[in-house]
Amino acid sequence: MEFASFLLKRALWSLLVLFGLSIIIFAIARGIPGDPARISLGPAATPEQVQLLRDRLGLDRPLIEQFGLFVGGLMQGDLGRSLLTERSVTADIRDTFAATFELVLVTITVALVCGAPMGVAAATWRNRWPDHVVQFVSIFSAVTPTFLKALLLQILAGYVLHILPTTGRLPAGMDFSADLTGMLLIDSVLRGRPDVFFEAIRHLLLPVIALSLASMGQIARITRASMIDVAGQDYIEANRAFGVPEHVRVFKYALRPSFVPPLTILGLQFSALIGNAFVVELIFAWPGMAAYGVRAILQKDLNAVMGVVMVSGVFFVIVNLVIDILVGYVDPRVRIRGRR
Amino acid sequence: MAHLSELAAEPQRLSNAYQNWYRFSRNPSAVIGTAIVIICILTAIFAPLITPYPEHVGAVVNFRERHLPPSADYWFGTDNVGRDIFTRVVFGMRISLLLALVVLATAVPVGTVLGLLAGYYGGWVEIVIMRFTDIALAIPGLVMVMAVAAVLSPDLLTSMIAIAALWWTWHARLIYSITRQTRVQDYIEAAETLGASKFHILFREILPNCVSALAVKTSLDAGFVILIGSTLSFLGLGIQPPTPDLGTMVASGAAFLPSYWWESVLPGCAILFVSLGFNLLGDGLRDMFDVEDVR
Amino acid sequence: MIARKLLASVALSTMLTATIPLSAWAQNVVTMTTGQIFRSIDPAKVTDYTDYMGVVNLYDGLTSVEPDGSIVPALAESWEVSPDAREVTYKLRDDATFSDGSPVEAGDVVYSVERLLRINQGPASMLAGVLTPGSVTAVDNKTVKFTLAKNFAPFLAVVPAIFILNEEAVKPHEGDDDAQSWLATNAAGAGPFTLKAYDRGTRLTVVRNEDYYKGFPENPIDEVRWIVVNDEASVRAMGASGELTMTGPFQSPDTYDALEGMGYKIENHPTSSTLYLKLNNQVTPTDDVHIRRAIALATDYETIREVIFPGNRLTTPLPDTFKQFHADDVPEPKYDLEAARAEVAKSKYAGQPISITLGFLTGIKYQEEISLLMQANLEQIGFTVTQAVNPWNRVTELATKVETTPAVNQIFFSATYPSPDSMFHTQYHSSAAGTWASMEWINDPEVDKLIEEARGTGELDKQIDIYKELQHKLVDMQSDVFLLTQVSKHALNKCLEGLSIIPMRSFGYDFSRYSWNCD
Amino acid sequence: MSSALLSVRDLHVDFTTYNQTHKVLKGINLDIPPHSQIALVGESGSGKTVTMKAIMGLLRQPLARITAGEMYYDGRDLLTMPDKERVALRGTAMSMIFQDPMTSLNPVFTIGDQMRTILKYADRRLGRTRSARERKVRVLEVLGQVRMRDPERVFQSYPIMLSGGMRQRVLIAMALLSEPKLLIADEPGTALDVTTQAQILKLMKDLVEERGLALLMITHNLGVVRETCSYVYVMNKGVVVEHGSTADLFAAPQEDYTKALIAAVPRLTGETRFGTVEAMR
Repeated sequence: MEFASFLLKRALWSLLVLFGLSIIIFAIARGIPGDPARISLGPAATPEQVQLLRDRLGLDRPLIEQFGLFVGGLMQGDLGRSLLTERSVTADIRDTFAATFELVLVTITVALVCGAPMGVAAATWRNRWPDHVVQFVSIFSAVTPTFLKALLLQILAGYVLHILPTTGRLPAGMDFSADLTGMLLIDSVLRGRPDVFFEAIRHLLLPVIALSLASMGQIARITRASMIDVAGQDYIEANRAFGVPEHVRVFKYALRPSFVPPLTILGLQFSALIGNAFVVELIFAWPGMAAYGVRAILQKDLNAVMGVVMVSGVFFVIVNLVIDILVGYVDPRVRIRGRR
Repeated sequence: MAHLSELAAEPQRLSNAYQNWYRFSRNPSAVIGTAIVIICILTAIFAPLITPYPEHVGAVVNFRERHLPPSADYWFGTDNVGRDIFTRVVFGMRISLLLALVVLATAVPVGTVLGLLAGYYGGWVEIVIMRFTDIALAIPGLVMVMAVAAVLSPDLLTSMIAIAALWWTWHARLIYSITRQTRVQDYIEAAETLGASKFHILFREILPNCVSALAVKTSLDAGFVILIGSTLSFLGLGIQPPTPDLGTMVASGAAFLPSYWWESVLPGCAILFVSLGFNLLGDGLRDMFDVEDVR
Repeated sequence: MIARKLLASVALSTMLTATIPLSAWAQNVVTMTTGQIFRSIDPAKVTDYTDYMGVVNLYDGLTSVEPDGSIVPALAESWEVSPDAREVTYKLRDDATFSDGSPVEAGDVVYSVERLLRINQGPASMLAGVLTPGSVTAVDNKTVKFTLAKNFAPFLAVVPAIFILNEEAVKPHEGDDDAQSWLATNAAGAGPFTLKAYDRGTRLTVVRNEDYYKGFPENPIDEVRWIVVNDEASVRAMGASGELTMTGPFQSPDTYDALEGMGYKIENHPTSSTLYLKLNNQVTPTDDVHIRRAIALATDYETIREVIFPGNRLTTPLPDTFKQFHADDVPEPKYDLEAARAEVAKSKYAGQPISITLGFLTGIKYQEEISLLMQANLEQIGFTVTQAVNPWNRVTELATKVETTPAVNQIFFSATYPSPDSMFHTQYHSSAAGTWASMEWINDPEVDKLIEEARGTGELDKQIDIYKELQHKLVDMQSDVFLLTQVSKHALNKCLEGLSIIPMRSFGYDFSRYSWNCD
Repeated sequence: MSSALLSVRDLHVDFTTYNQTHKVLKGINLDIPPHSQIALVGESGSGKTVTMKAIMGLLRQPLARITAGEMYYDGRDLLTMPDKERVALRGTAMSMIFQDPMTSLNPVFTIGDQMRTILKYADRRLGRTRSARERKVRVLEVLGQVRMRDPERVFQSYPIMLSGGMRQRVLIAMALLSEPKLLIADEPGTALDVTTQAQILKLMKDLVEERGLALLMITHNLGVVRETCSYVYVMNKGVVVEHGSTADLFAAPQEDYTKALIAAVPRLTGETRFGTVEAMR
């Protein structure tokens, strides 16, 4: 019951955030110098075409009405046409999102699956070599620009050592279309194509490493700090005094509260993750939404830029909602207080 | 929690300044971080004096000496038009530091004041400010900055504005939570009862409590801002050529990887170096002040 | 724990060392990189170099173009021009078929042209004012007649850009947008290849249409895969792994060197693509001819051609690949800073600080290098220089107004059809002003008159005279700095033969001309 | 060898930090007879908590080291017995009530989960077998004994859902789960307001008396001692400076230190926190 109302509260909050996001995007879209209709139609457009779009977007109407139209369009999934591809932005994003989703999802998983144990190891062997290694790795992965990591990995693994493919999701000649979920790892399993699965993983390896290192380091650091913090808490000491064995103390009573801060951090990190996905996708020619977004940004494809920002925002909000639910599940304090 | 700390026989109580200095000097990350930051700042300030070819900052072309590897003449080698990369890296560092300085000089005061107000007054002030920061924090920042930089004309100033416009929210949130904890302390109540002005309470009583957390956060942030700035310029949303910019240098040097690796790797290492400095400093300060995990 | 780690590392190393399974199922596969995305594969919407690369393989036109610029039969086996040059009648080949096997008929031609005019994008711009709805009629099943609305000498040269759609195949998908959505991801043409996979941002793959009516050379190419790769390092990495068969012509010199080292052959072909510094003739300080001449004299042509961007010399607006039209008597431009200073002294801006903006494209290495070189030289003759780097869209936007067009713009221009008219009308006629190709803003009635005269006459000798006069005039005005004509460089697998440059769009990448000659 | 349930003889404990050794306990002697209520009084840093931890076997090795002394529980030598037996005593024969109800309960598990786990391992050590259901019955029973109005609800609650007083009762219930003979209470209730603290002390006193347990109360508050305990040990700087029956000690304190403690009684109750804050500024 209390969990349900917590979920409801979080969901409503997410909606509010999305509303705020749409205001900001609208402000940017309308605040730019120049005529949005002209910009989104491109230089080849005739004055009549421009006027037609001005009418459709209601650019001559009061701002508040324009905002209504804008949000109405968003709700119907209408993000306008892309100047670059001359298709609807919604269709473009639909085609590219799965690739980004797969990349980001694998990255988060890798960051968590590697980062958390690294943190636990560092906390367990505090001030010994595993700790030093983890600290070193996490500091350096946090301060190295993602594009540098991506470039170096690409050069090293792809060019110098020739061991991994450096671009795309699959080899050029591979005959496979991910038409079920759009995610190669899943579709290849569903279609019984181990060769595709294998290639998909090989192609994912470099981008995922480049993208996950920073989050992994952060998660390891936070897990370490939080393990150490929890281990010193009175309730762990109390368990000891009541004769609860060490393995139960560590793996049941200490581990669970220790996971709250890293999860929370993951939610915040996700923002940077999406941003860095833009760079990584570009470098590895990953056919995702972020690469589409960068091209749109560089070419000033206004509608596409706004669409990509909006979709990243929605993606971000949903991931954070999921994380909220996880945190709420792990930590009753959160769901009872209702906020992190 | 009193148990263990109670046991350690307290060392001679030292004067605060000395104690801080002692803890600082015993903290390797703080010391290394400070050293790096100072080196960077000094090189940035004295860039024209210490660089061998200060004129290479502008439009100098020397196609006979393009793509030279690092040597005694050109410590970091030369780029695709024959300019000294070391000189350009040092000047690029200047731009990066300037970016961090401007962004933080805008975002920190704004965030601090709003955080103080929200934390102290509560009520609708808190609702308006904190809900706004919540929304702002719930938006993928880098993506937003890219979008803003893109629709406006891409240059350094736009990037700065775009980053600062989002950055203050982090500080507001931090100051807000500290203010909330401090507000209920007895001495604040005492000051209120004695009729101290709001200004006095906010800036003389509460603000000093935030200083250590603020120092940690600002230092860590300087590193992040530099990273974000370099990412923007890597994507071509930064400063216009020929002015040197580290991110742009990495991007343009990347075309010559791996044969002329120095053209992208060394500027990349410079970014790493600066942001490492600020991060270590921030970490060190965090350990020193023993503030809770400030992100 | 340790056991698991060991297992993981074994798994990882097998994954790392496994080689990419080579495509055993297709015999001759060409993998070509391109730096730009395929915006469209709809023949009514294609505009740029990359777009045309796709459609020339998927579709055929009535006629085609040879490397020397001559127009040759394709779907049409012959054509006749009426004495007043207002009517052109094409006779279709009896054996011409679409890739689905159905015959190509006059109705398909009418449908394709009408659709092109309705959508009014891409190739339609070349036909503006020349063809109107109803201009094309089917005389019989295999004969079509084009009636021109006005005299347009280059018409025959434009026709290869009109690709013929299979009306029957398109109709069911017409919807309310002339099948634009359907043709955005499908092809229905008579070309030598059919569409296999298309992802606009990343790749386009086509496979051979074995029943192609024109047939193929021996050892034909069975499959072509274009991969969109944005950076040089990736191109080289693909070369190193052997994935790459052929690069595009826009890689950096270092990449070609590197690929040559890996065993690729490098082919150099002169082209009619030209690189200009377009000088805005209406803003300060380039409104003064002396300043324009000073800039031309401050240009280090040799360094640009030899170090920065491989090219041949360009002396007039027209590349000398248009042999008979080229004014050979115009002297080669010189790099002479002293003379440049003298020109500045003669200008109305003499003695004042002169600031100037150099525009070039975001992310194009050679343009950045040229711009830096120009800045260095211009600063020596006393200019204050600002660089304006802009993405392509922004450039096209800036070009729409004379006051937003930078004083100096680096523009790369290729003939869109094999006629000097393509070079002159698009760039210098006042009615074409406001586009990226005409950033000079010349607006000179005499120039306009000459261009129109050449268009209106059917006599070759007269055309030659007019075009030579035009070249002298423009060189005299120093409308632009004429930097170079591109020597296009490609790195190719040693087995791949058939690359030739055709003075129309990217017609040279029609892979039915290529063959794989290794054993 | 006395008849005491617990006796401590000449206990020395050293702490080593940063290569410096501090003598924290310098020869403590302490006797806790069965069914008696004993107080161990002293300021922060006097060593009373270390004494308690030494008794419970909770000192962190190698940071803290027992350098000399003996400890007997029910006639068995605590310092020489095998670790396993020593651990077996914890929570069963001797049990502890923690000081701070806000931090001594794991925030992310229910009260029932935590108490059942404690009971499960206590049972295992004592060789008892009980089904999960039986353990729940026992937990509910103990929660009832600490006068929880709705034990079932408390069982399913997370700590955050309970008031400070209720949480303190849960801590007491935890200590009583396996019916120990010796109960050690570490400053019980100091984190609570005065009224609740009084209730808790009353509850504890009643429980101890009902069951005839021995109680060792660790506190700095002599006011608490007067109401709860019959015998007092006063500690200062790692040694017991004075001990005697509560009545005697209050009537005629011998040491200046004890006198000062007694003089401070009224002020020490409930107002300590203000002092702490003042000191911190």
